[in-house]
Amino acid sequence: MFDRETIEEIRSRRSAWEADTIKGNLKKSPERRDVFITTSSVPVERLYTPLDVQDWDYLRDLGFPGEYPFTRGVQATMYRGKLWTMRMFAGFGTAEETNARFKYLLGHGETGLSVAFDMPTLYGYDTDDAEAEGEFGKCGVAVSSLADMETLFDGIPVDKITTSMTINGPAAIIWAMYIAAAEKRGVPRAKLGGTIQNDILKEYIAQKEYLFPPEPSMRLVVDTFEFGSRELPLWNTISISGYHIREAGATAVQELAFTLADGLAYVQAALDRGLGIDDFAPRLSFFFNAHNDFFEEIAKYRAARRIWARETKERFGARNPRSWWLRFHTQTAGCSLTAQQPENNVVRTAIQALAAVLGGTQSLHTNSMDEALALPSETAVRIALRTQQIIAHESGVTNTIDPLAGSYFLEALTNQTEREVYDYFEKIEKLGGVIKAIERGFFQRELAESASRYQREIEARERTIVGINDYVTEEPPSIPLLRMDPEGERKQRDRLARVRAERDNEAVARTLEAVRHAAQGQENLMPHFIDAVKAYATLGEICDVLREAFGLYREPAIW
Amino acid sequence: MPDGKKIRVLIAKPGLDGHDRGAKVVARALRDAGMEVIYTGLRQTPEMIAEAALQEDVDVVGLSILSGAHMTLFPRIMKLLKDKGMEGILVFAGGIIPDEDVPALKEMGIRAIYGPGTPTGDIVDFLRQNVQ
Amino acid sequence: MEVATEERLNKEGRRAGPVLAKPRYITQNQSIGAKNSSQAIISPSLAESRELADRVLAGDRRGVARLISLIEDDSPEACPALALLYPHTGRAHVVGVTGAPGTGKSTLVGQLARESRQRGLTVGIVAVDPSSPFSGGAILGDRIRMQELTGDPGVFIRSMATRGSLGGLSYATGDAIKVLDAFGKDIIYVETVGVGQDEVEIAATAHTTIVVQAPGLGDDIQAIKAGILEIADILVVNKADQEGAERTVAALQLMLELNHQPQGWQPPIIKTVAVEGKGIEALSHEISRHRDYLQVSGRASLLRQHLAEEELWNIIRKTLVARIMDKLDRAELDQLIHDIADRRLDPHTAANKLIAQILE
Amino acid sequence: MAEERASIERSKEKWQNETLEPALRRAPERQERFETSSGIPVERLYTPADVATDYTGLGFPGIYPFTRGIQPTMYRGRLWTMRQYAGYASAQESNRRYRYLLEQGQTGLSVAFDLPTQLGFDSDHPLAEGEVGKVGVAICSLEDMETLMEGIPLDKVSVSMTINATAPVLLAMYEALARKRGLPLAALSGTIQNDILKEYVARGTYIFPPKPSLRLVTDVFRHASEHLPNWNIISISGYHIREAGANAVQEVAFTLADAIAYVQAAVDAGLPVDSFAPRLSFFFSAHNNLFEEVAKFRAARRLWARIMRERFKAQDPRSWMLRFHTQTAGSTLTAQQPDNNVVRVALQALAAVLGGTQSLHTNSRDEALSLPTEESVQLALRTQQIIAHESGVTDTVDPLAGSYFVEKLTDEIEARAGEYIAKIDSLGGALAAIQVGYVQKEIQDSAYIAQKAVEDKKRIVVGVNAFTVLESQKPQLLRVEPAIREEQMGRLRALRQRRDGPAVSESLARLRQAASGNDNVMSHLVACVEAHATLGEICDVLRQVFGEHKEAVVI
Repeated sequence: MFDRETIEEIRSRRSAWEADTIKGNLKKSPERRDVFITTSSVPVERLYTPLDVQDWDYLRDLGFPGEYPFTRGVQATMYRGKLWTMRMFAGFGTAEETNARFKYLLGHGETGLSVAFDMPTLYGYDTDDAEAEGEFGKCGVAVSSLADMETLFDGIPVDKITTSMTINGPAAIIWAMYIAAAEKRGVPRAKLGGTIQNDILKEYIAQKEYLFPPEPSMRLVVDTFEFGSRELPLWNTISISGYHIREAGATAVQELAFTLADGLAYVQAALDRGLGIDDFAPRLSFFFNAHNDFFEEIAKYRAARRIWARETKERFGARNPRSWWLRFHTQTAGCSLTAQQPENNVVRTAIQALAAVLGGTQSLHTNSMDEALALPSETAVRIALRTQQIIAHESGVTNTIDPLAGSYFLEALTNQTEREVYDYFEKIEKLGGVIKAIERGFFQRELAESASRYQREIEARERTIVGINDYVTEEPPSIPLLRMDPEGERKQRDRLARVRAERDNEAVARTLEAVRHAAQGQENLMPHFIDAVKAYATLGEICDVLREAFGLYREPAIW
Repeated sequence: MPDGKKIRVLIAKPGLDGHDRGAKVVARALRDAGMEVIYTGLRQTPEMIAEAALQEDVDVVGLSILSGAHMTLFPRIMKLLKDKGMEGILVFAGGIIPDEDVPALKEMGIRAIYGPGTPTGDIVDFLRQNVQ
Repeated sequence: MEVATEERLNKEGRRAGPVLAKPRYITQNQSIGAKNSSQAIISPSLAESRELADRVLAGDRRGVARLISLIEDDSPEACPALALLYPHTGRAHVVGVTGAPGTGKSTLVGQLARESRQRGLTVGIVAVDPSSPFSGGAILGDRIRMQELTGDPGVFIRSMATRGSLGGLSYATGDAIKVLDAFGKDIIYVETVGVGQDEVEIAATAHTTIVVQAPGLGDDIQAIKAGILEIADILVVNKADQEGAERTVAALQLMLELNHQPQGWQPPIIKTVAVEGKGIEALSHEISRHRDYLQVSGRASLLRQHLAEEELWNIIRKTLVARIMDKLDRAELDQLIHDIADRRLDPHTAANKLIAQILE
Repeated sequence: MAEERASIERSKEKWQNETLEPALRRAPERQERFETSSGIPVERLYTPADVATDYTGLGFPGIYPFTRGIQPTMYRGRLWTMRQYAGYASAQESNRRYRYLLEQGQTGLSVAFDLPTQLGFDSDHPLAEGEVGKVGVAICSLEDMETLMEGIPLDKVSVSMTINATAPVLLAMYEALARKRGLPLAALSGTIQNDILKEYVARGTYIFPPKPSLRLVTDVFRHASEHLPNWNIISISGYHIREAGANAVQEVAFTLADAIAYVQAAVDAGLPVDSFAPRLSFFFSAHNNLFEEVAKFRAARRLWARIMRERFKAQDPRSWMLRFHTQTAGSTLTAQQPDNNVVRVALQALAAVLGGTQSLHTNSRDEALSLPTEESVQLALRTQQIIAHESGVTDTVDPLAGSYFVEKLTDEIEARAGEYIAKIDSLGGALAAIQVGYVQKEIQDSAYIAQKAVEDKKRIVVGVNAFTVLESQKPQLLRVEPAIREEQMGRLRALRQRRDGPAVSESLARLRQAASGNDNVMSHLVACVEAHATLGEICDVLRQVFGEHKEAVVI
């Protein structure tokens, strides 16, 4: 941005500053640390000036919002046009309880729903399965059959809101239930908007909630791509998720590198199936974490957009600009919350949410302060939602696009993040791609290393976490926590029993058989899932069929 | 209300607190709503407020206080107004007044209490509806 | 002095215009204006009016306050009460204080009132502030400067809004002064709006008119040119401790010399620093001296006659306009206005036609 | 360079035609016009074409013009001072709170005084009824000051006192206390607000007319430059100006205009500029509009450096430095859903830190309801600690430098504030502008515009004009016992009986003499408080000599 002459002048003045001002000052009062690092342990310099971005080209590296390479955002007007979707992840206990929470959130100004499912559902088991013992409703809502899905969305206008569902292994089946429930209410599938997470690769890397081996899992994912591009043009068929990778201990760079690598692997798989890139790429979406390190996070989102645009355009030859867009949902970092002094979490969440917004997120979940203690209470959720609203309406940061662009520090950090992501790409390539790298435990090892380094830094007090290793207080937390309906599990079991008793069991057997047949062949499974759920075949029953057809996955032991 | 009748309001700041932003914003809003506002300034004693209300023959007295001295000063103002035969006057208050004090204040005849963030339109409407 | 009074009358005579030029105000009050004049004698609220007048005469401050409000609101009880009070008026000395905004009029009036109290006089104060031409509302802030007087039972302060009047006072100011006069106040200070444009009305209301100037408020000469100087019985340069005070005094002196009258009252120039109470005694002394002059020279009774005539015509004008507005057929009026605007009819002919119609 | 800018401009035009226009046709923006709180237009997009092409306006931290901060290493060297304003009820109660805060990791004290103390009335004055201990601690005598600071090492903790009209008296008490403890005065560090001009404009706690008030201010300057070398002799405060309704530009402009008046007054009184200018400090608000606030702090630093160097010809670089304390904006807190205030405060505090503040007070969430509880104060303090230790924003100096938007806003605020200062100069300086009500009028107009914007929902305040809820939960509030005044009166009575009456009278007589003449009153004040004359007695003497001020009528 500066001509040679100015750069030279800045350089010489900078040297003078170091000699005249800094040297003496450091002797008099040294800095707090010898080395300053980001949350991801990237070194941070004392001062950034135009010298740090001198090889940089505005038009090439930043450009304009809504245009390649989208560093400044995917929409031409960004939040001046439309604010991000405020989407609070919610779900616990029975479908009835979660339905009430959804209505509460919509009543308080939330603009999209986000469903959390309980552990048995995530693993494809019904509530009455022996494997589900003790897990009902703990970290999300239980959905075993179409009847549960109908209850979950009772009274909610599914044609007007968008729904995001955090589900991976059985994503296609849950999606089928959503489509079936909507169609039963007369809403055509083409009008449905929303997202299924459906990101199985990160399950192998981080979250570990997989059902089948990678290959058939990838096939299910591509089935949804194909089905979605034909029948549900408004649906995001995948949310390629860095969030859980980050929560598992990744650094910001790792989060980004591994997520984008996963994304590229999905694209490749779909191309291998014979899909045209511009048919499905516009419906890919991403999901990132917003962690503590404010500028590092913003740089991460900006780098992510630039890299994805370049890869889809240059590597895969996508023509539709929408295929180049990296659209993403963000959630503030659950792992940064502390059980100690839970109200401090409101502050953390606010700063993290701000980073997401300054990074140009398309939707956002803000964690509730009590999430390190229990499922969030209504009041806690409301404060979390208010956090977004205050940023949106009071802070003024939504009134211009990409307000931090040009900051020497941020641009340098963005460039650096991008470079390091490409270093990881290279490594993964060398290992033979994502699935090979998973099988060889590469990601798992990387994460374990980062996580233990972070922990070590906290224990050595190189890093201060307020209320954990400093500013500790005695008093126990005194915030009111959520209590679930103790009768919930019984109600859910009763409903499931009723479904099994009242449904046409012949139709169930027939549709399940069709699923089995399709699974063994090459056919797209989605239409068969929809038929089966409409007949009230349960999630567990369908997954059992698939488990038989696909087999189970066992993780390699990595140390 | 006859044609020529204007609502006259005394806006006063009892006590020693000098933050008059709220009082002045309310005064302007009432002015813009067509009322005549007598503004008496800072550091008014209860005696000064009651006497000014009398001389100005106001329909309404608005009190603004942020220091927390309301439970001492408001009862005295209300008593003085009554002593001077102005119990019919409409009194409202604004400022930092904890909810738990509100019942006692209403009990002594303060008709409305407006906390921070009250739209001035609410006050205007309230006065229009309640001044005979 | 005679000449000066004559001038006032002429000025006032020309001032008939603005009253007519405010049809909105008149329209707003037309019915009440009519009631005031025609129903005064047969008002059913006569008993109420009598009670009010009695309260004023008995020294009831709340009664005074109430009656002034009724006057301001053009309530039917006001006129009979004023009629009852009228024989008890005429004793107070009315001092008008005018000058541009920022000259320190309120502080000056506050200090003068305090000085009067120290001399054992009872004081009435009428402070006028402008009504908003948009909302009709007003913020009346003159009491701020007179805070410590509020507790003094010998002082009665009343704030008034102009309510559409343009001359620096409100239509009700004159009657409010009468109420305070009947109430027994020895001296009544009237502070005008001070917009600096058209402040001459005070001279048709007060016995002694003080024009306040202050240094550093822009072009001194401009204010003097506006003609306000000619109504001054006393000139005050307030904030005399500020830079430029001497220049203001010199400019005033020059203007006085240019305007020099060979005989009669010579307006003195008094320097004050009202916030510090400086020069107030001297000013107070000049007010007394002017009052004595009016008595001794016989100007007082002449002035009373002029003020009476002035007031009478004002009431007639106001009432007539109100009654004309009352009788007018709106549609017919609109048609006339239309015709005038389209040059089908000249305004003089139209006005004559209307008046003739109504006087029939 | 010029070529590059031109090429960016061309590309921008192309973008507008090909990308933006179709997007706007599909969906218009949320508002037709976007602007900051000061009415500065906020453009859709800032590019390199919007900012200066030379770097001299930025420079380097620790050197002129200090846009990037006054210390070369900023928060890498030392974090800002976390200083929670506190004080209520009796000296004893406040002392307990101070010790609590120091234990919680606070790094400086900030004393709030009650209104009678601020206005020079003892607790037993009739006007003090209902006010004693309400908005701060009541300090009537040296004894109270001793109780207030008991067990607190004055040579280790920096103490800030929010006191203005009676600042010289309270400073005298503090100094007398240090002498009593045998501490060298050079060991004392702290700040006395001592900013009387903004009292006439915004806060209303003045006693004397402006001229004698300014003389008291310069008396403090002179006294401190001779005896208290590490004391900040004034904290020129935009905070209250902002709270009274000013916008960001006005806050900078009116505060710096006040500062110019103080410097001029001191120079006129014969003090060499470099003898006191390094001890001037500032106090700003951190309001909602994040980037405007950051830009405001940066612009203020640059403006002040230029004013001091060019206008007052200061030679000492420390005279050019604008050091400031920040408090998050109390007026943005809502009584509705008080927990939302935690979020506001966090964002505002972040702005202060990104703007390079030297110390910070974060408001407690319940302050729109009453005095803050201990839990709320702790959370407010934790907010600062999280920003300091977890967010990473403290690890490099002036991280936003270079941002087209922030740099443009910085330039814009500097220019607009400069225009205001020129206007005030033309009116004869800050004092004259205050006396004619110019400053007050400007502020009130802004306050009214802001209020209307909220009522017309042009500005959203979460929980107030949007996203409201019916609230049932009432937070725990702190209340001051009404008995406080009785106790305080008892102590005063006892003191008046105990002390040496003739010595008190004599010291007050000397003070009267000094105040009537040109002597520096400070040493006389110290003598008065050492003789246990009370604050009220001292101020009565000064009132008799100086007179009292009446506010200007400006609405």
